[in-house]
Amino acid sequence: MELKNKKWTHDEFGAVREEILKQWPTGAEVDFEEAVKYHENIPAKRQFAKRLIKAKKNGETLTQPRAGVALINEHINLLNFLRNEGEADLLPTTIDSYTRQNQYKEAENGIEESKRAGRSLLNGFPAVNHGVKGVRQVVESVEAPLQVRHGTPDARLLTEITLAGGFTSYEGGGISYNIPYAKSVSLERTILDWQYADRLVGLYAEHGIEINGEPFGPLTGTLVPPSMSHAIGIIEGLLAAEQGVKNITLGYGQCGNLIQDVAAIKALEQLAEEYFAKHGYNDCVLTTVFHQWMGGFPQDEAKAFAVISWGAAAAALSKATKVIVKTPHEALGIPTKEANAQGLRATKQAINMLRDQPFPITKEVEQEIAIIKAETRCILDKVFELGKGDYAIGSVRSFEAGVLDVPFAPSNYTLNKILPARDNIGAVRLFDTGNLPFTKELIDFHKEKMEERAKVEGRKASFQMVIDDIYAISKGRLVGRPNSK
Amino acid sequence: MELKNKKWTHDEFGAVREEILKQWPTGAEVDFEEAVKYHENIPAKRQFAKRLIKAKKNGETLTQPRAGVALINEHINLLNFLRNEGEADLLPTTIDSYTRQNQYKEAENGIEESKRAGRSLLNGFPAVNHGVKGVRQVVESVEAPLQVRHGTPDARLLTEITLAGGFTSYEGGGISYNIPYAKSVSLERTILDWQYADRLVGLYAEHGIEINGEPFGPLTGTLVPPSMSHAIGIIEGLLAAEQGVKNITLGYGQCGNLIQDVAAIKALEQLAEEYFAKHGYNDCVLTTVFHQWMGGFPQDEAKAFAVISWGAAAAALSKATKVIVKTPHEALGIPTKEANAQGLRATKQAINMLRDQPFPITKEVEQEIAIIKAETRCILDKVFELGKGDYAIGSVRSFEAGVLDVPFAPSNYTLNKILPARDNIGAVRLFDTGNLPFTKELIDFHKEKMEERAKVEGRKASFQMVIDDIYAISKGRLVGRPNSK
Amino acid sequence: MENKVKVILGVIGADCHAVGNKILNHAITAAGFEVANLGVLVPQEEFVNAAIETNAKAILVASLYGHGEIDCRGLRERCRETGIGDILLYVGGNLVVGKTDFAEVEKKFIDMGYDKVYAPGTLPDQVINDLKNDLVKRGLMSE
Amino acid sequence: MENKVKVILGVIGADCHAVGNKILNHAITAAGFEVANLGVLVPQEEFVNAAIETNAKAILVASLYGHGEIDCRGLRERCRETGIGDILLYVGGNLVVGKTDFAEVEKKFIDMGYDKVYAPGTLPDQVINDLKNDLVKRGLMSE
Ligand code: B12
Ligand code: B12
Repeated sequence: MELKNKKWTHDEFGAVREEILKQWPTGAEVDFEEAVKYHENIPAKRQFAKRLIKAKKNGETLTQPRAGVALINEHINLLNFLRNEGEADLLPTTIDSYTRQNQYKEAENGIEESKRAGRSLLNGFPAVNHGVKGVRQVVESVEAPLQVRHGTPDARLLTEITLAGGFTSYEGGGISYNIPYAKSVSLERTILDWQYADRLVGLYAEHGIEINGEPFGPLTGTLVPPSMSHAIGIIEGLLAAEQGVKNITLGYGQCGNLIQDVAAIKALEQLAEEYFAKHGYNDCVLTTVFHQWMGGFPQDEAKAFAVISWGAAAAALSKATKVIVKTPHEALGIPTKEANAQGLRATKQAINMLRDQPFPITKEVEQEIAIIKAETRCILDKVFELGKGDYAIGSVRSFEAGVLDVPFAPSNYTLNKILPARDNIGAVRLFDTGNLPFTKELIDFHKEKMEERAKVEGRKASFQMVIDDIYAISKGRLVGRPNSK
Repeated sequence: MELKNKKWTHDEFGAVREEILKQWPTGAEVDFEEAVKYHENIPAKRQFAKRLIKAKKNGETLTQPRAGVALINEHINLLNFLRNEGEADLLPTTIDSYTRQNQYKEAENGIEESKRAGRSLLNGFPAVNHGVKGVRQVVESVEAPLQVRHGTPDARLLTEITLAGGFTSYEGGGISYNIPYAKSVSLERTILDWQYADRLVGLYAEHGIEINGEPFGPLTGTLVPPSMSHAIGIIEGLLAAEQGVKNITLGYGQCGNLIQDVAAIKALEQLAEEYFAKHGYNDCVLTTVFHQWMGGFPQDEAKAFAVISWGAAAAALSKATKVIVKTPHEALGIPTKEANAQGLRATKQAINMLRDQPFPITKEVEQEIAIIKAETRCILDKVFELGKGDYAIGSVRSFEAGVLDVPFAPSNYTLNKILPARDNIGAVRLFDTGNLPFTKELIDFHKEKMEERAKVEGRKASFQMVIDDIYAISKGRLVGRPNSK
Repeated sequence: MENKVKVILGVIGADCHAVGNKILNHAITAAGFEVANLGVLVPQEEFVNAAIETNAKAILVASLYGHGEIDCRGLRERCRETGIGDILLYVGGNLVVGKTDFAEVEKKFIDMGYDKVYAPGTLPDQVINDLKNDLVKRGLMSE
Repeated sequence: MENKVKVILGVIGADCHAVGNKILNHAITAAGFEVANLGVLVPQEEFVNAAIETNAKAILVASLYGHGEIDCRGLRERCRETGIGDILLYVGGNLVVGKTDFAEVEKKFIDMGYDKVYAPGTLPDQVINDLKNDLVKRGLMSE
């Protein structure tokens, strides 16, 4: 099939579907009509989209953890624990890494080894292997809206099984689940495969079942400038909307400078409304998600709590619709359920203390919003141009050209030419703008900001500065200054 | 001796001193001349005043815990632990409650019981009982500037012993160590007794030994409006300056609304500079201390970490010179050294992540600064007026008249007429301004703010609202809304 | 006119924590009791004297600051010596130094002769409920 | 011209964590080694093949995502089978699922045949130091 940003026909979808459901025996359990009926009976309080809309209306910031283990009962216990002891508003099911790479045999092996070991040897829940029945056991045992969270380049079978299983929200996109997660899978391939997943969500929508979709905002989680993640998020949102997705949450990973973080969420909201309207997707409900710091964490739990709490504060002050929560174990390993609940409770406390405090839109915030919007527009409009009016084709060409570029990504399909570093007040800037289609003013702006910092530190901006910034938060700072400073 | 705000003569001081040093056998260990020599040999890095001045110059926010146990060696271990594992910049010695009430026999008993029990049965370090020699053991075993922190209405002997022992900073004042800490000790008495303590610091200053003094800013720690604690802090600062204290740190206990907290520190700095200059104390170095939330804490440690981290963030954003740190054990009991170090490390992480981020002085912050300054001036000028140009006498009369009034204080010497509560965005306002000498505009301002909240909550401002606010943070919120809201 | 049951309230020893005391005073009064609130920094004998003077049915002792273990010892004996050995004795707050397993603390204070021991953070409603139940049980109050 | 010592670097299994890999690559190269960086998502045989092809003296295996226990098993055997059984094998990252006592993890991987096992958060300098020492000890590099 040729890539273009166009809603798949029923025939196109049907033909691929037949193949997909054969990829693993559990595919046979999927019965779309029955699944629609199943969804019709899911009570409102377990519907993700409804909960988000309510939160948006009330100005709430909802909390959501990451969590998944190999076995069904353990997974149910984990989720209920996070609901009851962690006071989580929304729940996830994080999928294991074998499933993400479609290595279902390895996943099966992991299930068996986990049973023997009496603890999870998988880093997530292998939903394909557990099948629709297994997934429904989970869905029915948990009193909260549930989302699939993964990082799967080809998630077609996973989507079929988890949605038929009753999940009401689904994370991912053809760019954000490729570039940070894969090495040699072509973008053309993953965008096509994600059109399938989005089309499936669209099909449910056509049958009256509202499923929330969420592009993965943070990408590599490592000094990604807001304009790059915004551009990619909005493109993925538009591609999803074209396939019929009606309830979309756009994401952003905390950079750490409060002004930039607040501005980023505001800019994301405004840009998304603008581009969705411009391209005629007027019936989409848009919300935002703020990810607490996604880069390297401090190993010390007390310090990790400070990073978590600061992320919670920034999320609340930016008025994002939900926040994805880290845990005090982040630097070391998949958290115990207790550590996960601790991260959630710290976050809840911070959010609740700040929910009544509006953050003033100062001129600094306004300037930052303007910068982020200008940059994002440069990128988006160039993508559109390269694709000759098609964002899907434009994305492929833009990654080739370095118009879209994700720092530190493992994929061979991103040029890796841009180099981000913090400026003197900790905002993420570009010390090398690579091939980004920025105006001269914008390029100069980044240059100035980096020179300002370089001067303060008495050194030139170099790759060492980038490395220092990567380690900074885990070593207890925001800006990676040389030791003496 | 008759109370007036006038530097004690050497004779006045000497006469009282003779009595004081006889109050407990260890008083005999005090030899002022020898103590001055002892201080002359204290290296700069252990001098509190020097460290504060450096921090002020560099825009640092230093961390300081509270800590004290009954026995000398345990206390030394505790302090070194907080230095090494807690990365504390400044160290305290918190004095036990018997010593604070001059019950040295009970303190002796507590020391004995602690020796037998193998754990501290006292809630602090009984410095008087340990004497100059005991104190010096501590001072010489710890590589950081050390401060005495207590809450002692009559601290004269304690001051003599701890300063002769080599402490370089001293907390307290005649108002702030009476009203929140005592029931039936007259203000006249404690202001006189604190003139003694301040005069002693002044004597050291005259001999070239710079000792830092710090009025206790947070008072009852419970919804104290910034203008009241600022007025009292500035009065105590002025009284101390008159007795010769040259290095003064003024304090403020976090209220919880970020705008108000940032504004409070800025207003405190500006007002203090103004009033010190106005009254001719031009050679005082003034710094500020921000106390993390001093009211009731959540019992859950994860939630406590969020309160701590948020306090750290507010301290850093307000650029206070130092921050006094709470611990995850706060709601339950005196912290273990581990919990204390955790609070310190979380604070350090938050401060370091924010040190490069200046908080914009927005129009909201400016307005709040203006309000706090206007209120504080109303109070201070009335105190001056009632004292006919004497802040000491004025303070006594002002407490009688309710011009100075500390909410929830145990003392019979405060009218307890003002009733604070939070407004709709969580700033501490007055739901009853009692007898405060506010202008009509200021009174109306408070009324409006309370009505705004009352309207949102669909109830009248009442004592129940005050109670709800007192419990709010420990129950996970800032504003104590009725359940349904 | 109903005769209100009298209770004594205070914070023992060298302890100055006043906030909880004021709230308890407010809540217990609102619940229909007559509270003789001694405030903070109250020595043992003052509790006992006040109870005798007012013919109180219960003494509510608070200790927040950590010295509760030392301060509260012997209060029951003192009550016995003065002829009010049966009076209801409640104690609450942050009774010992440090974060401790509450079951241990409870046992310690029960052994000292207190009828009920409250964990940190206890809300007034619970105290009022217990007070009513205990007084009804003892026939000192009608349901 | 000095002949640089060759080492193989890669992230094993289905693991896509790339940041540490890029930094290690940069640092080890800067320290004078010739690094064949296989990047992320590297199967065992690719490590072994690359080592044989380039005549590398060490293989540095990273596993961050938690499946290290499953993925790393058998690599030493595979080396033996292909005639490079003596090659220096380092492994590091976040090797197992969950926060675990590192001593246990270390033992587990030493038993699997790895020469050195690194705790989470190890800095490049330490790796480079150890590499130099081990290679000098084996006579594969001059001091
Ligand atoms: C950034 C990040 C991501 C990014 C990665 C982007 C990318 N492509 O690189 C994204 C968001 C995509 C991601 C995804 C996932 N992640 Co991740 N991630 C992190 C995070 C926060 C930082 C990693 C990092 O870049 N650190 C900075 C670099 C410089 O340090 P480093 O990677 O630790 O490497 C250094 C050292 O470890 C050492 N080292 C590393 N390897 C080796 C090898 C040798 C031989 C030696 C000597 C030394 C050495 O040297 C390096 C340089 O100093 C860590 C947690 C943390 N550390 O704070 C979690 C973490 C590694 N991720 C984790 C997991 C589970 C996942 C996911 C499965 C998702 C999930 N369940 O949440 C997926 C994995 C998908 C997959 N197929 O691999 C877990 C692993 C858990 C465990 N082992 O028990 C961690 C620990 C978080 C956690 N506590 O749950 N992640
Ligand atoms: C505010 C506060 C202060 C203020 C008090 C102002 C004032 N005069 O009231 C100031 C700053 C002056 C202060 C001083 C000190 N404090 Co203080 N303080 C607190 C704090 C933060 C809140 C207390 C409070 O007001 N809570 C709100 C009210 C509504 O709740 P409450 O007091 O707990 O009371 C409720 C219940 O406990 C219960 N209850 C209480 N008593 C009783 C009695 C009965 C019979 C019943 C049934 C129920 C009951 O009902 C109340 C209403 O709900 C607590 C820690 C916390 N809880 O978060 C520490 C705390 C009580 N303080 C403590 C200490 C040690 C001190 C000091 C010695 C200083 C120091 N070393 O740091 C001095 C004491 C000086 C002295 N002589 O007493 C410790 C006690 C430690 C311990 N027990 O191991 C605590 C726990 C903090 C800590 N973890 O270190 N403190």
